[in-house]
Amino acid sequence: MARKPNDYKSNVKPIWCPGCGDYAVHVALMRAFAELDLAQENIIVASGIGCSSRMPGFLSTYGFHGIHGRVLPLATGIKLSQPDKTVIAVGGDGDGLSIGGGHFPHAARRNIEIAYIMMDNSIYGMTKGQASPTSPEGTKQAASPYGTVEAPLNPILLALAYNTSFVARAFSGELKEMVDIFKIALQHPGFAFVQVLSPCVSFANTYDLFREITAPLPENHDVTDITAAMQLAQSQAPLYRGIFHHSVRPGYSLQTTEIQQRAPKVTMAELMERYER
Amino acid sequence: MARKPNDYKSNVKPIWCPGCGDYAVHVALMRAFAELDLAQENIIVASGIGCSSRMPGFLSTYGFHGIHGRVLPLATGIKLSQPDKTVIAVGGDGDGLSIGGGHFPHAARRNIEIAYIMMDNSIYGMTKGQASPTSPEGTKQAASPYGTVEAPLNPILLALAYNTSFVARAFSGELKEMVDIFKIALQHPGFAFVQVLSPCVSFANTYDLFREITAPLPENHDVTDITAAMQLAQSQAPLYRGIFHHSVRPGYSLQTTEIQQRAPKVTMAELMERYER
Amino acid sequence: MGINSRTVVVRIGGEAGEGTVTLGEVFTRIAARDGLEVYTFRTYPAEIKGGQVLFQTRLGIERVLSEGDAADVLVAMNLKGWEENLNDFHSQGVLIYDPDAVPNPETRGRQAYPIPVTKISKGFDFVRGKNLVMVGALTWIFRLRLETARAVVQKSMGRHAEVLAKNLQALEEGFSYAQEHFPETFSYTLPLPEKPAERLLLSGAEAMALGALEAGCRFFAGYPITPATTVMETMARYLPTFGGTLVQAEDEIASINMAIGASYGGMKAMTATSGPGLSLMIEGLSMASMAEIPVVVVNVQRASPSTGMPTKTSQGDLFLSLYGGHGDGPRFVLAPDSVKDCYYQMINAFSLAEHFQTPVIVLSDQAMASRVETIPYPETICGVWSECLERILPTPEELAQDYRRYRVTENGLSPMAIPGMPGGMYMAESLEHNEYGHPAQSPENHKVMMQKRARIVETARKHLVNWDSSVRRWGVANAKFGIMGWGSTRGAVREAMERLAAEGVEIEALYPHTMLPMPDQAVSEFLRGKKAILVPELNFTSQFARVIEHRYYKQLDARDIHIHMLAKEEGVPFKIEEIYQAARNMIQVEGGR
Amino acid sequence: MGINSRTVVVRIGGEAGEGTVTLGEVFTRIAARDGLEVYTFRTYPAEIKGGQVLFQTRLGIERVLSEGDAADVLVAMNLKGWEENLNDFHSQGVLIYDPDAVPNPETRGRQAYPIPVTKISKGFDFVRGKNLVMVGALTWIFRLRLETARAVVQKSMGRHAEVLAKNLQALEEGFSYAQEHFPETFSYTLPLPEKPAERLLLSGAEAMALGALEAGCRFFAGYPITPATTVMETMARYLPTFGGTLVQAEDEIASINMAIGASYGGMKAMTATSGPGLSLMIEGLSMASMAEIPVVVVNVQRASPSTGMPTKTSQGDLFLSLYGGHGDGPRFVLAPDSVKDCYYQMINAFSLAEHFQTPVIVLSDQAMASRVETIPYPETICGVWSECLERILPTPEELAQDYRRYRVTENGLSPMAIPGMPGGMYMAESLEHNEYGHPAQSPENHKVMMQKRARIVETARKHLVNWDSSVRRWGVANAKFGIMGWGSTRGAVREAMERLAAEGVEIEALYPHTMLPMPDQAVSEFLRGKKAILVPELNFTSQFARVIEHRYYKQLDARDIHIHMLAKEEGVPFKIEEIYQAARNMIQVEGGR
Ligand SMILES: Cc1ncc(C[n+]2csc(CCOP(=O)(O)OP(=O)(O)O)c2C)c(N)n1
Ligand SMILES: Cc1ncc(C[n+]2csc(CCOP(=O)(O)OP(=O)(O)O)c2C)c(N)n1
Ligand code: SF4
Ligand code: SF4
Ligand SMILES: [Mg+2]
Ligand SMILES: [Mg+2]
Repeated sequence: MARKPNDYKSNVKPIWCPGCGDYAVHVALMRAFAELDLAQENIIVASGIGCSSRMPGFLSTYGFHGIHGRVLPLATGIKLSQPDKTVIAVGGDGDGLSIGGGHFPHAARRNIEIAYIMMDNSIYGMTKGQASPTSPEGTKQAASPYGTVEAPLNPILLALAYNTSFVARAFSGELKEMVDIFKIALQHPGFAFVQVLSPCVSFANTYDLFREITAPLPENHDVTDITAAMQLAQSQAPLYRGIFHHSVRPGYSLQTTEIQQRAPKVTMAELMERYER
Repeated sequence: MARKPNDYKSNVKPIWCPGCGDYAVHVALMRAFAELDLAQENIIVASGIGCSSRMPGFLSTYGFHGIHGRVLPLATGIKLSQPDKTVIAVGGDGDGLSIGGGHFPHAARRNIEIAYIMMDNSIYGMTKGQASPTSPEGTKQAASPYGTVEAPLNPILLALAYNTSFVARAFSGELKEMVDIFKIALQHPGFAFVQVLSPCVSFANTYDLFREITAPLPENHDVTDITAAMQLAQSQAPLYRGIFHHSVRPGYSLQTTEIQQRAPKVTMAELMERYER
Repeated sequence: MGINSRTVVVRIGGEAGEGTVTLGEVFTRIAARDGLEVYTFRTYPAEIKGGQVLFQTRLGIERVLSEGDAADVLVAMNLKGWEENLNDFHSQGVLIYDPDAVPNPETRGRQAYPIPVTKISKGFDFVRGKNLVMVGALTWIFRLRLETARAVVQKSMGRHAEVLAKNLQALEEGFSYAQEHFPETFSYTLPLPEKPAERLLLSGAEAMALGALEAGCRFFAGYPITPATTVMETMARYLPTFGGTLVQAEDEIASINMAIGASYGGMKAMTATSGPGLSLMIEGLSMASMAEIPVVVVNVQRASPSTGMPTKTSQGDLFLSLYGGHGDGPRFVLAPDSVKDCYYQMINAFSLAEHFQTPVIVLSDQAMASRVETIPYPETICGVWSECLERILPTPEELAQDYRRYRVTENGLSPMAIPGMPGGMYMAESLEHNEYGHPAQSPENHKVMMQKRARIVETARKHLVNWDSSVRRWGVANAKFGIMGWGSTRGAVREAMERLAAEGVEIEALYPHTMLPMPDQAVSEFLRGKKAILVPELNFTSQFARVIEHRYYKQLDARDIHIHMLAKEEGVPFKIEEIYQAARNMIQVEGGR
Repeated sequence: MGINSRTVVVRIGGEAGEGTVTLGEVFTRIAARDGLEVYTFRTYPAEIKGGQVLFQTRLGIERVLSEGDAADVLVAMNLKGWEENLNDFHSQGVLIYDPDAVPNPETRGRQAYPIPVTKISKGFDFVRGKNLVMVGALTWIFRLRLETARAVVQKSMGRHAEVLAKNLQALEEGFSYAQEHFPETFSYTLPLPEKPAERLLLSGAEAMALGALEAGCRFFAGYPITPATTVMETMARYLPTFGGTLVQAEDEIASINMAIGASYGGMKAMTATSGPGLSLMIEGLSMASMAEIPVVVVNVQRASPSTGMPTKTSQGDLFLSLYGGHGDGPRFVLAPDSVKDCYYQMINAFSLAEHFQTPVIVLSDQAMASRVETIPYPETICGVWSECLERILPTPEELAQDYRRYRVTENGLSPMAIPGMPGGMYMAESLEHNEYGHPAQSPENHKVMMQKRARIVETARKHLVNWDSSVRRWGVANAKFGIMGWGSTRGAVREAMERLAAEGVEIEALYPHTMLPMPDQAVSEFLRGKKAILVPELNFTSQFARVIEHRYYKQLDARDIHIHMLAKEEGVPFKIEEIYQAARNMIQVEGGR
């Protein structure tokens, strides 16, 4: 029963601008699903709010279009209730690093078994172009007419510092590579973070820039070497694509299941007895 | 007009448990103030909620005991309204890394000129002992009777990944060193982060442990070398004390002041004219 | 016999760091084991550890309804414990004290039992054990069984063999000393039953956790906050034993979103918090309303606004619970009125949440959550106190063709698919959406969907008419004077009413358990024929009284029923006396008697 | 002359990606420059860019009060723009259209002006310029000045010289084409004034920003959210020119905490958000109440619950604004009722916040924030519409000895020291505290401090009685029938009332601007002698009507005044017709006429 990418497409037409980087992510996701031959009913895609967060609506899987910045706790709850399903969290750089930035370290340290795909366009697309945490210093937009003065955050470096067990960067201009990364991320038995450079053609078109400055990680990069990964993550030119870090430690839902097994079994009646006077 | 440490003490008796690491931070702060000869009215100490966050009440400076986890935005607002004052943010590991963890990267990337002193006791003291984001894996407390399964966060590594311009670790068992670090942090023209290992004697007494495993950073450590700092930050034994990173780039209030100078001066009447039909 | 033959208020004052709370807890447990009913109350000092503390336990031979007012028996472990409680000490009370800490107390004619606990404990080199010495003495004085006391100490302090031995010794030294020096019968002794009835000894917080487990809750995400942490800690211990999962989340926003996620995934899910945390959950609650996801939020109220007084009680979050949300979304609010009711209302909460696919807030408060009560063993649950409703799942036929998650139905309820169900794939949506869950923004669609969601509450309102537990009514049927309240104040109200009844005053009370939707029929019936209603509550602006005024003003005005607000926001529960006086006052003002 | 000689509703329908909004905006600006009054309205398609859009501009010779109902003039740039608006197109209206996009429209007797904008723009190889061709044509048809049109295009599209030249050419081609083909006078032409009165052309969001600047606001922290972002963007441009600071915060929680911090530091500070963001600010607002810190929060309401419909309007956050907070803390809520009023109420907001050291929520909505209106040039501000109150600072004497930040005073206000003031060092405290700001948890202290904070609102209530701007009342004085509303619905109500007046119906309206505290005196006076009151509002549960019922039920019932709720939650503003019909209906039901 081989599934085809289009089997995962919903009948809702994407609202994205023509040329938006998020289309590539949509296609890559569907291809990864098909290549892994996942049943639609066993996939759950959760999101926050933003252009990128509209993703679940364009897929025929289970989905949850939640509130701004809360995709990781939402997806964590979903995974813990359905540990055998493939749970994917998607969202934007604003969603995940600004309002939702507080959840990222905790999803990572729990090592909850979800793939987190951040479509990073270095801008707030949905609200019509304001600087995001990854916008370069000096970004001029209506809300920052004199240019931003904040240093941008580096999502890969953050993920590494958070002890994320799978850390990768993809680019909407490199579809095949993205599919391959997604396939590994979806199968990773822990928290898998993928930053996708997904340009916003309307407010911050970086396609040409990224075509120029991105490059695959050095072939000899050891994905278990955290320090090497941190060093490569700091490089801006070339801006590396590929898998920065990949290691395995027990995931959160696995460990909570183990706790359930370890915990003494009691009935409600026995439990009540403990509280008898 | 030499000021003495006790000049900065309020007449409110600390509510801390006898032996709490926070007493040392209190003393170190007052000594740093005195040695820098700062006028009380020119110091503002803001905090969140927690045992450690009670600090402002025990000082005779200006203070703001805010809400849980929001000390950094609160202190940012304070600094921007009073750029020439010494603004200090204090709080706990729960306050700053759990509920408030989303604000840390942004204060750092703004490089707002405040000193942020995190009294890290690897526990929630105020709420009577629950695991915090820095608690070691396997921590058993009433809320985690089967032991925690989350990997602890490393505040120094986080601060470095966030591009914090001053990053240091002190220990309540090393008072003199802490005073010296505070003095530099208070004078740093940017965001200065100090993690203080400040044991909670009631719920997680780590005094002996830290006396054993902490050590000063290697003398030859280059505080401008981020990668070296990241490597040293990952060491758990020895757990290094001292200044991991120190660099200078323009602070946020400085830059907003520059924007004010750059912005064309207009009167309200002139501004109205722009909107005339 | 004492003044009130059925209950005795025992208050213990001392330094928290010196085991005063343990003293109270162990003594309470011994009394309960020996068959007495108990109801505790304690204060929390400002210091993190140590500081002056007051522990009160009220013992009774029938179920105890409130912590009581003045102390009958005052146990002073230090000078403050004596001085601070003098004003609230029954004139015919009994003082039991450590003469080394409280030299020559002026008891104004009250009986006094000096027990030199410091000296005794020093005597065998175990000063820390002076609290246990006092427990021993109290065991004798109250004529409780030494055997019981030994068993309780063994159970609750039996971690280290050596310390346990010392503690047992302390207990027995105290018992012997008292037995020797005070052989005469004690005026406040309560008769012990032959065979104690089956009872649980529970705090309100524990009762909520047990109720949730009984209801089938299998997911809890929470963030520590006084005074709600005990709910989480109890769930933490037991959830895994039932195959459930507890997450200590990074904050309250994460907590509610995790719970909503788990619920979407098919688990019965909850969180528990207090005021500041509830404020942070408002956005998440609004999403649950919009996406129609069941979720239960326990809110243990504490004195506010802002950080306020975390260890002090209040009922100040009613408005926030009823009205706190951007836009108009469906929601339920429940208010248990006793430790026992905490258990049952949690079961109700899950029934409502699951069946109506709607968030439910359950309002407890600091006093009710932290006090310990003996309560009857819960028996049959479904059909008696609670009704166990379940989530409506789509049928195979519905899944097979054109499944619409948000189908517009007459009663507002649409079957909810669970991930894993083939054919059920849908998107839960926080944007306004059409029947399929696809975003839609036409005026017509918004109108239809707002109406659909509102119908959920109306359907529930109709359903609840048959729920006994949605309201509690007692007292003299159709009396002219009434008391309407909610939540933990009920015990004090009941006792005040007993006093009034004893004096021949006819009065009747109504306590709704579902505050949203209001049991309108029950309230209207109650109001019929009333002349005046006293509304006691622990907040500043009389929130509940205002809700009543607002909701029933036509009836109130048509029949000229007067509302008497009794608002108290001081961080402490009502005294029986306060309710009694206010009721008396109302009756007088209204020309009743 | 058209049907309504004083105003013309011009509606433009087309693809957003094809410059339809620019078309509307530029045309509006030209009309305004030539001295007409304008009032716009637009819809937002679901697509991020592109999608079908409707832009409406109503032109008038006097101040325009609402966006109007049916289109008088329909400009159809594509087929949808024709088809979708047919139902809402005046039977004697005029169609102006692109014959290449809308072939042979069935106008049912309406006049039609085909302008082949596609063809014309293709003609000089600038298809993108077809919207400007239409602007040119409209300029001629409405007999606006070509010179003005040129100036406007120059100003608003003058970034690149080359594109500007093309656009100017498009404008002129359109103008010439229309001049040549449609020389006859146009039935909807409005006479242009000789010398236009001084007017500002502002959106409601811009008016709020300018009002804040005028009030002396020097700090803004905010997080982007539709439809409040424009407030932030306007502040971003101008704050620095006044030495102020704007921070784009990481979220709404940070925004409110930064604003509170800056205010503590002595700056007038604000934030702006919409429903979901307000929900996230509730905890911070509660802190501002407790610590007595001035702060202004603009909430631009949008259709809810949850993410809802971000670009659609609503008045659904009244309950959240009034009651959303754990515990009882002081707060003010203001509701401007027009773009002009947005400006003045922001000045009032800062007066209240600063002087009373209390958070203030100002409620606007999507429709009012994004529409553009011509408004009279603001003149003297203090003493006319607004009163400029300032923060009470401690005197040198107060600072010199025993300064108590939270001194318990009769009016509840305590002088607030600013960091840097020697002697003023105090701790702002979110815990309950004593006069010095030190944490305190005795019942007595809590009671005293709750009362102190509540007195702040009462002091303000007394003060506001003299504020003209705290309420707006108009219509036939003491008429039997009334309309009570709030916020942006006022324009439609005014127009409906004009229609009723023209038909001889006596009716009077009241719009409070301060929703908390309610101007009780003004409301009571208004209610006196009324028989029935219509309460129109854009939410589902009639939130304002319920507030009125609740607050004035005694008066309502005593005088048998009936409340007629008119709730609409569809994401769009009221039509004049809807208000008119509802009023008519009320009058009929009530036996008025
Ligand atoms: C609580 C809350 N605050 C703000 C918003 C408004 N908002 C919607 S999307 C968005 C940012 C979108 O940026 P990003 O996450 O980078 O997604 P993108 O649109 O760029 O894909 C914001 C601020 C909201 N919906 N909810
Ligand atoms: C919104 C909110 N959630 C929860 C709390 C309860 N709370 C108070 S202090 C605290 C944690 C304290 O831990 P930490 O910040 O590490 O400080 P410590 O007491 O250890 O110094 C918590 C969870 C609160 N006050 N407000
Ligand atoms: S605005 Fe940007 S991010 Fe959003 S859909 Fe358009 S191109 Fe994509
Ligand atoms: S509980 Fe721990 S952190 Fe808090 S005061 Fe006591 S020792 Fe210090
Ligand atoms: Mg983005
Ligand atoms: Mg801590």
